[in-house]
Amino acid sequence: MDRYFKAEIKGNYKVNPTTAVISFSPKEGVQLPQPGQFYMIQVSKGIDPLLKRPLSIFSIKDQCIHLLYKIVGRGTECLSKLPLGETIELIGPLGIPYPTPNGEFIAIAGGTGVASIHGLIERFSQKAYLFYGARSVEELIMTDSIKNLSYQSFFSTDDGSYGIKGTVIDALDRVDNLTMDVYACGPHLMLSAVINWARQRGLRCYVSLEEYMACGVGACLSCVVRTNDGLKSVCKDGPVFNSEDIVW
Amino acid sequence: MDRYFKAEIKGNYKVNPTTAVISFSPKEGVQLPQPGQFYMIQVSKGIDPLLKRPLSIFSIKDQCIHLLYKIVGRGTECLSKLPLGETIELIGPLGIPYPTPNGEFIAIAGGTGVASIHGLIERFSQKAYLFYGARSVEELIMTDSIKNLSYQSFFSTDDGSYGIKGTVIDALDRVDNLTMDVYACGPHLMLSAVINWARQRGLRCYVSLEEYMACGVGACLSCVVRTNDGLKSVCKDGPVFNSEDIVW
Amino acid sequence: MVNLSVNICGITLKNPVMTASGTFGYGEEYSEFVDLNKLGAIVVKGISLKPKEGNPTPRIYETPCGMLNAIGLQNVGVEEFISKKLPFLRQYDTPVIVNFFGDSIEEFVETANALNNADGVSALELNVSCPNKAAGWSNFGTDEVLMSKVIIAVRRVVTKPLIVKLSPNVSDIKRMSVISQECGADAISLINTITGMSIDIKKRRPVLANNTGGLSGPAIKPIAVRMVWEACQVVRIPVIGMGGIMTAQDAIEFFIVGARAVAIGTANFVNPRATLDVISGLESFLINEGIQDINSLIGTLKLHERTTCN
Amino acid sequence: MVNLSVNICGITLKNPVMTASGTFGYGEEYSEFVDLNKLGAIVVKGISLKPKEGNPTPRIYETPCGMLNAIGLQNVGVEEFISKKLPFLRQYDTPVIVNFFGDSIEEFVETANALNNADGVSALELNVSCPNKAAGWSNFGTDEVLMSKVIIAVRRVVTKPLIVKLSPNVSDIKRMSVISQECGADAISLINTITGMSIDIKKRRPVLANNTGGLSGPAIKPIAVRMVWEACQVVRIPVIGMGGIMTAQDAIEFFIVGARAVAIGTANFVNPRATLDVISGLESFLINEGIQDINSLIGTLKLHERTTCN
Ligand SMILES: Cc1cc2nc3c(=O)[nH]c(=O)nc-3n(C[C@H](O)[C@H](O)[C@H](O)COP(=O)(O)OP(=O)(O)OC[C@H]3O[C@@H](n4cnc5c(N)ncnc54)[C@H](O)[C@@H]3O)c2cc1C
Ligand SMILES: Cc1cc2nc3c(=O)[nH]c(=O)nc-3n(C[C@H](O)[C@H](O)[C@H](O)COP(=O)(O)OP(=O)(O)OC[C@H]3O[C@@H](n4cnc5c(N)ncnc54)[C@H](O)[C@@H]3O)c2cc1C
Ligand SMILES: Cc1cc2nc3c(=O)[nH]c(=O)nc-3n(C[C@H](O)[C@H](O)[C@H](O)COP(=O)(O)O)c2cc1C
Ligand SMILES: Cc1cc2nc3c(=O)[nH]c(=O)nc-3n(C[C@H](O)[C@H](O)[C@H](O)COP(=O)(O)O)c2cc1C
Ligand code: FES
Ligand code: FES
Repeated sequence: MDRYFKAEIKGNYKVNPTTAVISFSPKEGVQLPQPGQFYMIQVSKGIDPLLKRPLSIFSIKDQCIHLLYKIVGRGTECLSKLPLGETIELIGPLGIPYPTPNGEFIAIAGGTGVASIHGLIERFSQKAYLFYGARSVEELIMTDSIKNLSYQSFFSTDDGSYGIKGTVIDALDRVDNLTMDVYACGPHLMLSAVINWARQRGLRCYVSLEEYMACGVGACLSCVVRTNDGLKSVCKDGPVFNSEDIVW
Repeated sequence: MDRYFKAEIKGNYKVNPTTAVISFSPKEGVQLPQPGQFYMIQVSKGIDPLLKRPLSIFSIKDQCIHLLYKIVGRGTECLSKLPLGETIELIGPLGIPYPTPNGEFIAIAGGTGVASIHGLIERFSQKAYLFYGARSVEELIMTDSIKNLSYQSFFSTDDGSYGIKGTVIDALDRVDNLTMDVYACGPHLMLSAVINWARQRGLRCYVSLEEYMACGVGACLSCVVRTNDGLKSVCKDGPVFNSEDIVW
Repeated sequence: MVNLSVNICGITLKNPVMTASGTFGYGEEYSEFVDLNKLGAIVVKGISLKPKEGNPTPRIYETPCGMLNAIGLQNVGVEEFISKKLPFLRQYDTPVIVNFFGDSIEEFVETANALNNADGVSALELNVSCPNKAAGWSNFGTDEVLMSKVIIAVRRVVTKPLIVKLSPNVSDIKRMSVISQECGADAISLINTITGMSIDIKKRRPVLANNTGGLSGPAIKPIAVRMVWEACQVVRIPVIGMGGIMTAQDAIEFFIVGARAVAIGTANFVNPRATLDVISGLESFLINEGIQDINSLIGTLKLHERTTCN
Repeated sequence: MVNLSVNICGITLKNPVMTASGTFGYGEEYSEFVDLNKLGAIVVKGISLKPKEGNPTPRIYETPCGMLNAIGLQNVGVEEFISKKLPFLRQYDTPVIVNFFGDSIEEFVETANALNNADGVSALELNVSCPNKAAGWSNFGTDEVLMSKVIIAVRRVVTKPLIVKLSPNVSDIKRMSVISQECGADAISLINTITGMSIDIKKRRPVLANNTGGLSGPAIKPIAVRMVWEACQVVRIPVIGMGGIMTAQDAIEFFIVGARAVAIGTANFVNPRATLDVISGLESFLINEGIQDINSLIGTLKLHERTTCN
């Protein structure tokens, strides 16, 4: 098992003006990633930016691993400029994946949280009731292919430019008989609301968290979150947690 | 006059494994460079490496300015990886050019000093007696086209792998009746020898110097050389000096 | 239109963006690239009583996201500065601040006196912090007693605004800031370069002929922001912040922690118009954020409450 | 074959490359990437008497060629360290050096005592220099008197080799080095991180929840090389150098200025095998330069004579 490796960039294309997908082949013999896991990916060939960036498994298809990323700062900006054929370093797959759904499940994605959720519904396609929310239609990606992946899908935007006007919670509230396990990835505020929503209904809820990361392997202690069992590393003990374990 | 400008890279090709030529169009309305002048050229799109690098005018041809550079460190390494079409910043043309030769002249190039000397003989072609020395044939560039540019050309290599075995001084000593002005660019030791050689024969001698540079415009005082008239900036008062003015 | 004008110890600046001493020559060198009338102030290369030749070359070396310099304070001396360099600067409607230093307290005082009497000098910046001089000298900036003595001595002869430029090579920048204020500084500026060294591993020699040099550029920005923030917490006098500023965004960090003005140093070498780019970027930022006046951005840092568990 | 082995206060290291405390966890975290038997020594995360939770997040932030961290010394406490972490490390034939700290001199001493008695601990590294604790605490590393007191107190109970890890946030690293030696340190290590700050200009808040943090990475390398050089000039005890080492070339700078060993910190995050890459790069360098023994590279710096003109 060799989770620190070099890979050639096989694709690095924008899916909208601020979001791109980067693709590479997994190394032979290396553990294949599971939905919910992530890679630490090199973003520049030099020493600035220095640290690798954490990106979730978006898709495993055509013998390639695909990571979807939003261009939000210096690191992702650099990443978006790396040409095809360039060789970059990766560490991964890292972290605890989503537990395998037993039967149908509710998948909730907010913003770029869709990257991780996409990895999940791609694997357990046709069992997912997807709720995918964003600020506006411009920030929703690949709605058609995502629709095809899931059994049912419900979109929401804050401004009503696509799907329901409102949050994913508003969308959830409109659907009856949602009594399956919940899987969610998105911004902190959304996750809090989702956890609340699930708790009220007595549903099991798994959430994928984000914290600033340096090492990705549990060594630097930069990415901690408080749990009932003390502080845990999001990179190693997560990023997926049972919502009941988290103390926010 | 606008000597700080952006230009698109029109060419960036290796002429041998450790030497490349980068090309760009001069900005409209900007002063055209003279042989002996140089540009401060951006080598990376980020902030590391930070400083621009000084490179001499190698050639002005096909509406383009060409700079020849040897890949010796972090900066020139980055430069060699910039793709065509990329826009980079330049400051220049900077510094005092070679004085216009009155009649025939002796042009002496050592190592990458050929960049600056090439700019000179290209402009005053057929008047140049060129002496071009390097460690070995692998380090000599474009010997054929350089031969064609000059009236006569004499090559020397330390190991005898091309031209005479020995230094440019050895080559100079083999030719009779060299009584013209001398123009030289190359490593410190070679320039010292050339200055000595010219002095013994009472020949006027212009040398182009190198010092580590930050600003290129005389502001930071990093590139000084001692002259009879006190310290001078190589970037602003040079890089070309009359050898009799320099106190080494 | 937003207001960019700030007041530093009685001098009104059109905007809070200056040049950092030693990185903008005597102004003239960059006048082709920058309309000097557009600058908040021009701070010129450090001046001494007699002309100085400085250190041997190499005087600079590039390091990760920064550079080392050991120019060694080469300058034309105060007499030639006043007769040859100042007349050019007087043409402009921009305050000129003269950075100066000496090898002894007497030299500091004599130079200060000459500059204080010179027409066209708006303020003096006392440089106690250049780390490139022979042993002992740099103590002016790191030894509290020596620093106090030189500030007090200079203050006695200087009627113009006096800015003290602090060294970052100290354990306690707050203390040095307070001492400067107590000894009579009208403002403080920081940070100067941080002493560093790089080695040519083939030759086993320092890359700089002076062995050590001062580190500047983006690499030091987090240290500079921290020190400026610390200084702003303890002094009443204005603080001029610098260290690694490349963009308006960088400058804004300094304003937020409390700097009344900023200076652009190494960035000038990379982009001769860096000062102007910072000024226009600052203006856009204020407009976008709906801030009318730069003065209402200054010192608006909200700290996180310390919630360390144990 | 060249000799890479060095001796640090009685401990023989296979090679002079260690991990820097806090950047390699308790060793286990990187054991998948690095054969721990190949390392010169493993220096573990700073340990305190009781478990610590450290600071709120965000605890790290990237800066130009570097990073700020304010982990706040989260650790499992000395008891759990000995019972749960040490057994894993004992499997390896590599010296384990334990970095430790306390909130009071008593805590320093008690922790030192427990570690001194623990089987499988080769040496102790006294951390007086972490800048992330509440005001007052950091004085252990910057106040000479406090630092002397803690070293002397710890020395009294420690029979194993004692390394003192110095803070770079001081005016005079030579003085702190000499004091450490005089107070009984068997070796010193430097530099720890330099206190820095970055601001989120939209929120007008520090990016780190702890407001300030420690700067590490390539950005600080020239400062680290200078300080290690200064320290090596004044002490007889071995010096362990660190700060911004990414490659063997970087490490060699530290050896040339006099470091007997080096530690790799931030580089581990970027390249989990950075330590091994430095070791093999070091070996190649020695072979290429025709040096038989790393010990004949150490301290071979040739300074430039100072030829400043005036
Ligand atoms: C486990 C995990 C999985 C992630 N998966 C994805 C994904 O699939 N797609 C995607 O677009 N984004 C994902 N993110 C967020 C992504 O890592 C950040 O957007 C990215 O690191 C920003 O880097 P930057 O340099 O462009 O931004 P800057 O803001 O310039 O970054 C500065 C520093 O902050 C860190 N940082 C900034 N934002 C975040 C963040 N949200 N989380 C962690 N560190 C951050 C960066 O790593 C860097 O060290 C994930 C984060 C985590 C922790
Ligand atoms: C006026 C002038 C004209 C030049 N013209 C040419 C040319 O046409 N072709 C060419 O190949 N080279 C030329 N050089 C040398 C060229 O600038 C350096 O080789 C280049 O800067 C090295 O950069 P680096 O980052 O690759 O090397 P590094 O050694 O990694 O550079 C580190 C630092 O040292 C500086 N530096 C290193 N070597 C030199 C040097 N010889 N002169 C000045 N600064 C140096 C760099 O600018 C940088 O700041 C010229 C130098 C000067 C001063
Ligand atoms: C080449 C160079 C020369 C400098 N000369 C002086 C000087 O003469 N006097 C002074 O007070 N500071 C001098 N400095 C320090 C700068 O004014 C500034 O304080 C420092 O470089 C940090 O800012 P920066 O990172 O923006 O460059 C010099 C800096 C550089 C890089
Ligand atoms: C995330 C992180 C945690 C650290 N924790 C400790 C620590 O617990 N004890 C200590 O003495 N130093 C600690 N350090 C400092 C490092 O050991 C080292 O001295 C410093 O980072 C400089 O080296 P570098 O630039 O190679 O990282 C830490 C550094 C980082 C980046
Ligand atoms: S990123 Fe280092 S512990 Fe999680
Ligand atoms: S490079 Fe700045 S003065 Fe010559």
